Amino acid sequence: MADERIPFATHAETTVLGADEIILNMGPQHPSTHGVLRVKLRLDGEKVIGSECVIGYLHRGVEKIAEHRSYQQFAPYVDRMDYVAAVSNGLGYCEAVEKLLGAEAPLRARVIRTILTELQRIASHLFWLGTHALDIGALTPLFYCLREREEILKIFEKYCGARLTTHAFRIGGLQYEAYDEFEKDVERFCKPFDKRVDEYESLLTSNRIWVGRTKGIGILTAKEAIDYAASGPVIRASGVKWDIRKAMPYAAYDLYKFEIPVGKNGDTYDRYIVRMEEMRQSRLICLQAIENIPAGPIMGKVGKVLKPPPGEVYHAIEAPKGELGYYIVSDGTTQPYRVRIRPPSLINLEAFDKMIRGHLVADVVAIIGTLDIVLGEVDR
Amino acid sequence: MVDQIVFYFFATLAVISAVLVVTRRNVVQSAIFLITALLATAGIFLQLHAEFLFIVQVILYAGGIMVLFVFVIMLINMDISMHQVQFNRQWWLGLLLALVLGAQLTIAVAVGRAGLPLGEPAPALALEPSTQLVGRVLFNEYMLPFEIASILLLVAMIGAVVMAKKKV
Amino acid sequence: MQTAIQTLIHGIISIWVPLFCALIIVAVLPLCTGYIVLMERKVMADMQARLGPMRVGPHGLLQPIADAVKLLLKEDIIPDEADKAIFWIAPLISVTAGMLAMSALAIGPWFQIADLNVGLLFIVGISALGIFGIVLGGWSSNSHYSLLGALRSAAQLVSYETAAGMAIVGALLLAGTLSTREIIQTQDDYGVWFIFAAPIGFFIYVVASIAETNRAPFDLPEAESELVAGYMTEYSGFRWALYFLAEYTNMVVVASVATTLFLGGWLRPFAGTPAFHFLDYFPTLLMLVVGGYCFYRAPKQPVKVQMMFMVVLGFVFLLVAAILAAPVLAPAGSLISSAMPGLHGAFWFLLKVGLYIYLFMWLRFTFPRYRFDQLMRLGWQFLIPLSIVNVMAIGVALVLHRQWGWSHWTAFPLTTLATLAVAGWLGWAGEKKDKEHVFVGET
Amino acid sequence: MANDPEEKQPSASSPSEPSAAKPPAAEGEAAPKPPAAAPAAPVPPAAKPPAPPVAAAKPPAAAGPPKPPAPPPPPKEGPVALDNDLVSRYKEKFGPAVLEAWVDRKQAILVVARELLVEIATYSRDEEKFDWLSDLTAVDWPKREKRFDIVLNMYSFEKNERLRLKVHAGEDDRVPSVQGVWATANWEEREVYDMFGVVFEGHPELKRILLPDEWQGYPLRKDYDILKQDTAWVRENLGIESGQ
Repeated sequence: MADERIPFATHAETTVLGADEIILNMGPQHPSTHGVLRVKLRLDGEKVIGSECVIGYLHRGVEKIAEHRSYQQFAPYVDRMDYVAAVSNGLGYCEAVEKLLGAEAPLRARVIRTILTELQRIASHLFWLGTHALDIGALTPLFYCLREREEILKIFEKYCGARLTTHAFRIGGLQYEAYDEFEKDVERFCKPFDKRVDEYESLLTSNRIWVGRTKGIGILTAKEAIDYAASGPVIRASGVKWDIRKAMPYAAYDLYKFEIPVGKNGDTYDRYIVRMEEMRQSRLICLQAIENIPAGPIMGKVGKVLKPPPGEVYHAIEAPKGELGYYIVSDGTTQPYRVRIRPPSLINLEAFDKMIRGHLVADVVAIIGTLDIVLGEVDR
Repeated sequence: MVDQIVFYFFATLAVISAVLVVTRRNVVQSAIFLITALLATAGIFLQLHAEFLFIVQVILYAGGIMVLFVFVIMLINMDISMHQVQFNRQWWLGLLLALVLGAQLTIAVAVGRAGLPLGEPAPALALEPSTQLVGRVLFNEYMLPFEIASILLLVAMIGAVVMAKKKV
Repeated sequence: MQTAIQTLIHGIISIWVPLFCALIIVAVLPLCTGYIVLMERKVMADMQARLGPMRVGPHGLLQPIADAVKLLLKEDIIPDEADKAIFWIAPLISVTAGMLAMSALAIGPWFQIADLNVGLLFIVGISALGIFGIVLGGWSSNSHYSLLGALRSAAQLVSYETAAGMAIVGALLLAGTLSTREIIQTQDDYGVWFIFAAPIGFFIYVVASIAETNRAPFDLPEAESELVAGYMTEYSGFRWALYFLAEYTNMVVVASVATTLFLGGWLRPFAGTPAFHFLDYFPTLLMLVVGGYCFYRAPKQPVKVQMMFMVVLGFVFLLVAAILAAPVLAPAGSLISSAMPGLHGAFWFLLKVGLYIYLFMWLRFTFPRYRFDQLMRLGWQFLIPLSIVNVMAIGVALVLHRQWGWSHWTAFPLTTLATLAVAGWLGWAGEKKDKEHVFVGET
Repeated sequence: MANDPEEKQPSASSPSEPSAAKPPAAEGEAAPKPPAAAPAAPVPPAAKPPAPPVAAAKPPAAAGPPKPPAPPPPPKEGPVALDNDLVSRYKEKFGPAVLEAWVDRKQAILVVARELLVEIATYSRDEEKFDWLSDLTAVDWPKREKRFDIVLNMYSFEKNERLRLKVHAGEDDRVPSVQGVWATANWEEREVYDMFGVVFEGHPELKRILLPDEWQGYPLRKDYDILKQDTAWVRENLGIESGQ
């Protein structure tokens, strides 16, 4: 009878009267950890005093597979990493290999790539907003976001036949020509979209409870953000004005005008505002791009068998989650010698332990949501 | 006739659950039996049409104090307190004392029976609705004791807050 | 002979009618709960640009029956190490507390189980017992999550009960009596509902009642994202349905208390003024419209049997419309017209309760969830002081009106403004303190 | 490894001479190259100075190391010696520790000594303003005597430039951890340890990050076959016999 009836957490250092420090296991199967992330929270009552992230449940060894596939064969694997933003993964990989080859996609291909990547960014942010609001308790935004996201997925399906893991791009350019009413579809989506974003903002931005649950939660100062190499909306919300699309333009981003939203004090609310503004900017890019998609070939002179000269390249793009980098070493054969993928979700997650200290359990959920992590990319 | 049945039902319920409160090993079950005992006495008040007393008993005891009891029980790490030394081996001494006390009570009532102004028990329905009655009496004749009691409670509350404050 | 009939009727009225009403409550309430759940899912779907349950029966009308059957058939798991006895009794306590509280309520002038002269106090007291069901249920299922959920909900219920209690006291000052029937009577005599006399009391009661029934945005105890399902985590099958029934019964109880106390119970809006007597036709009109809609939708149903179902439903509504129309159209003074208050009273009461529950649902789908400490701070530092001030303000207004002869229209609005000012100050102070609290991350 | 060995011989013979003795053409070509980061893309001459081994002159007769290859494929770019002011600042600050410097696909690469990695890292973060460590990873060259390349990709907000530091490490060399310089290196070093088995000196808690803690073997090494698995762990924890 002795102690198998301990009603409190497992192996917690509980003293006689009540518990001093409880270890609460969140995940790997938990409604709000955005995938198979397991967090061991050390709690003092409700307040979090420490945490340890256990990852690797979704590790598929993508980098090992890369060394046994040819450059073209590896492209579909890249979509499976950040399965919420597959198109931008593909863009990153294809451009990295093109840099390795010293080749370049024709202008028409680059413009279409930019449009699809920006649409994917909007879709990824919509999915983030829906799940993030759902974690904090607002049930309605999820369905509005999914309704808009559905429109984008329809465009992807029309373009390349797949909704989620699209494998839309090829090394050197595009496989498929833009279907004929491509511009009309994109315009039909983008035109009313900013009123839709206003709709979400009317639900959340000035909502007292939403502000109460997000302002001042999970603060990451600019210095810490740089030290923890956060990237994407996480670092911009901390006040660092840096976006790879502006700093080192790739694809056709240098042709279009758009601003980079920057937050002030790096809390959950600022990250929310930054991402909402980013959606609006992406819409502007798409509208500018579909005005004139230049004519011309969609596939560069790259040839069937790709044998990049030996050497290495590191190419990074601004994925919705942050800087998605590809470090590819080639040894002159048709198979990459080493492919290293810099996962923005994993590196943003490093700052998680610092951000949740001193908060309550309910905030942990909000902070996981605001980091916008996808476990496929964290575990690779 | 129905009144008799109802009364005896509540009375036996109260007695049984009172005994069970003491004999149960599991502290939560004894708490539940304590609640049933209190509710049974409340039932008897209701049966006597003293509605105000009934609802005060329910709110105060069952709704207020017992919630506190159950709250504290949940916080205590139950199974460790299980091992504390149980001194219920002297239950026979307890029983003896109880019997002695019972005897004294019955004797006192029997002797004093003549002296007590126990008039004919008023029929139940004759009583005026008790809430207004209690209210009027409480705030007219017994104004002062009411104020003293409220100040006492206030002091107790502030004391509790101060004690808890240190820990937070 | 006369007296024999008299005693017979008296016997019937005093014993059998309440018994009959009690039977209705126990039988009809689970069905009502099912249809409230359906209404909630439909309203939620409507707010989220989707359709909600459409498959079971026309427009999902048979969904509650399907849910009930599913819950009955579901396997009823009792976690090992759980305290079987308490695990079994906890949901029962919750449900009985909910249903018992219904007994003192007056649905219409006829339909009331017991007219206690401590009516309202009885309801508040009994529904307070519901806490035991939650607390014991959470504790006895011996899992960490449900224990945390149980602790949280107990703390939440206890603190918001005080706020709700004080808000009720505010309104009782106006009514001067505790019995539900007399409260509505005084509102009828004054000709004004207490919501207009004590609007802040009504606001406090709305917020407190949402928190008391664990509804969003205060649904901390079973906040899916953190504690999985709070105290209900380990319950499944019919036991879980009992908790669900208890939650919705509490919602109905709280809505009826609000209607009785603030929205003039079974009184028709502008009951007194003859100019608005055309409102008597409103119930029949509403029923006709709903019946018409059923007929309109009938041919559109995919399956023949659903079409039949809709047609039958249309007729039911038409029948109800006829019943409600009869007392209005019948010549005054005849037996039928005497049924006027009973039928129409029940209609208006249920309409108000329905609107109040709709307000619950509306808030649930627009607001995110409060964090536990914010919820506690709102309860203790904003609502309870405000409700105490509200009670004092109404006391002052009554003194002004009765002793110093101020008219209604000056005394009450003045005090309401005073309480509003206090509310503003409390809110501002809370906000300021929130600011300092904001940078908790630094610790 | 489709490299044909004989083509490698001629170039392998030149590793011993210092890189300065490169054919003048390369020299001329490299010198006027604009600052490292964004040089115009002159097609550098194919001759690439092979990365000379750090310490002893590697016996040229070794089995034709398939190291970043020297075969001069005619038109394509390949790594080319780099000699701009950035490299010179590093050289004059750390002298011999900066072993090589070359440009590959318009990206500057510095190969540095393993011992001074932390100093060089702090220097590049503070003086050179490379305050953002975008990536830390490793590449396994089993044939080479110092088989692992630890690669640090850095980025500077101010100069909007990227720089790559490379360190050669042998099988059981202990690489100093840069976790003190950039806090982000913590999990990346744990991943390199998890996948390659490189031990980082001074890392607060160096344990596996993706694979289970008791897993034997380091998957991303070249000799770790793709179908190979720690069957002991799999049998014990998952209870399935076959690897797949």
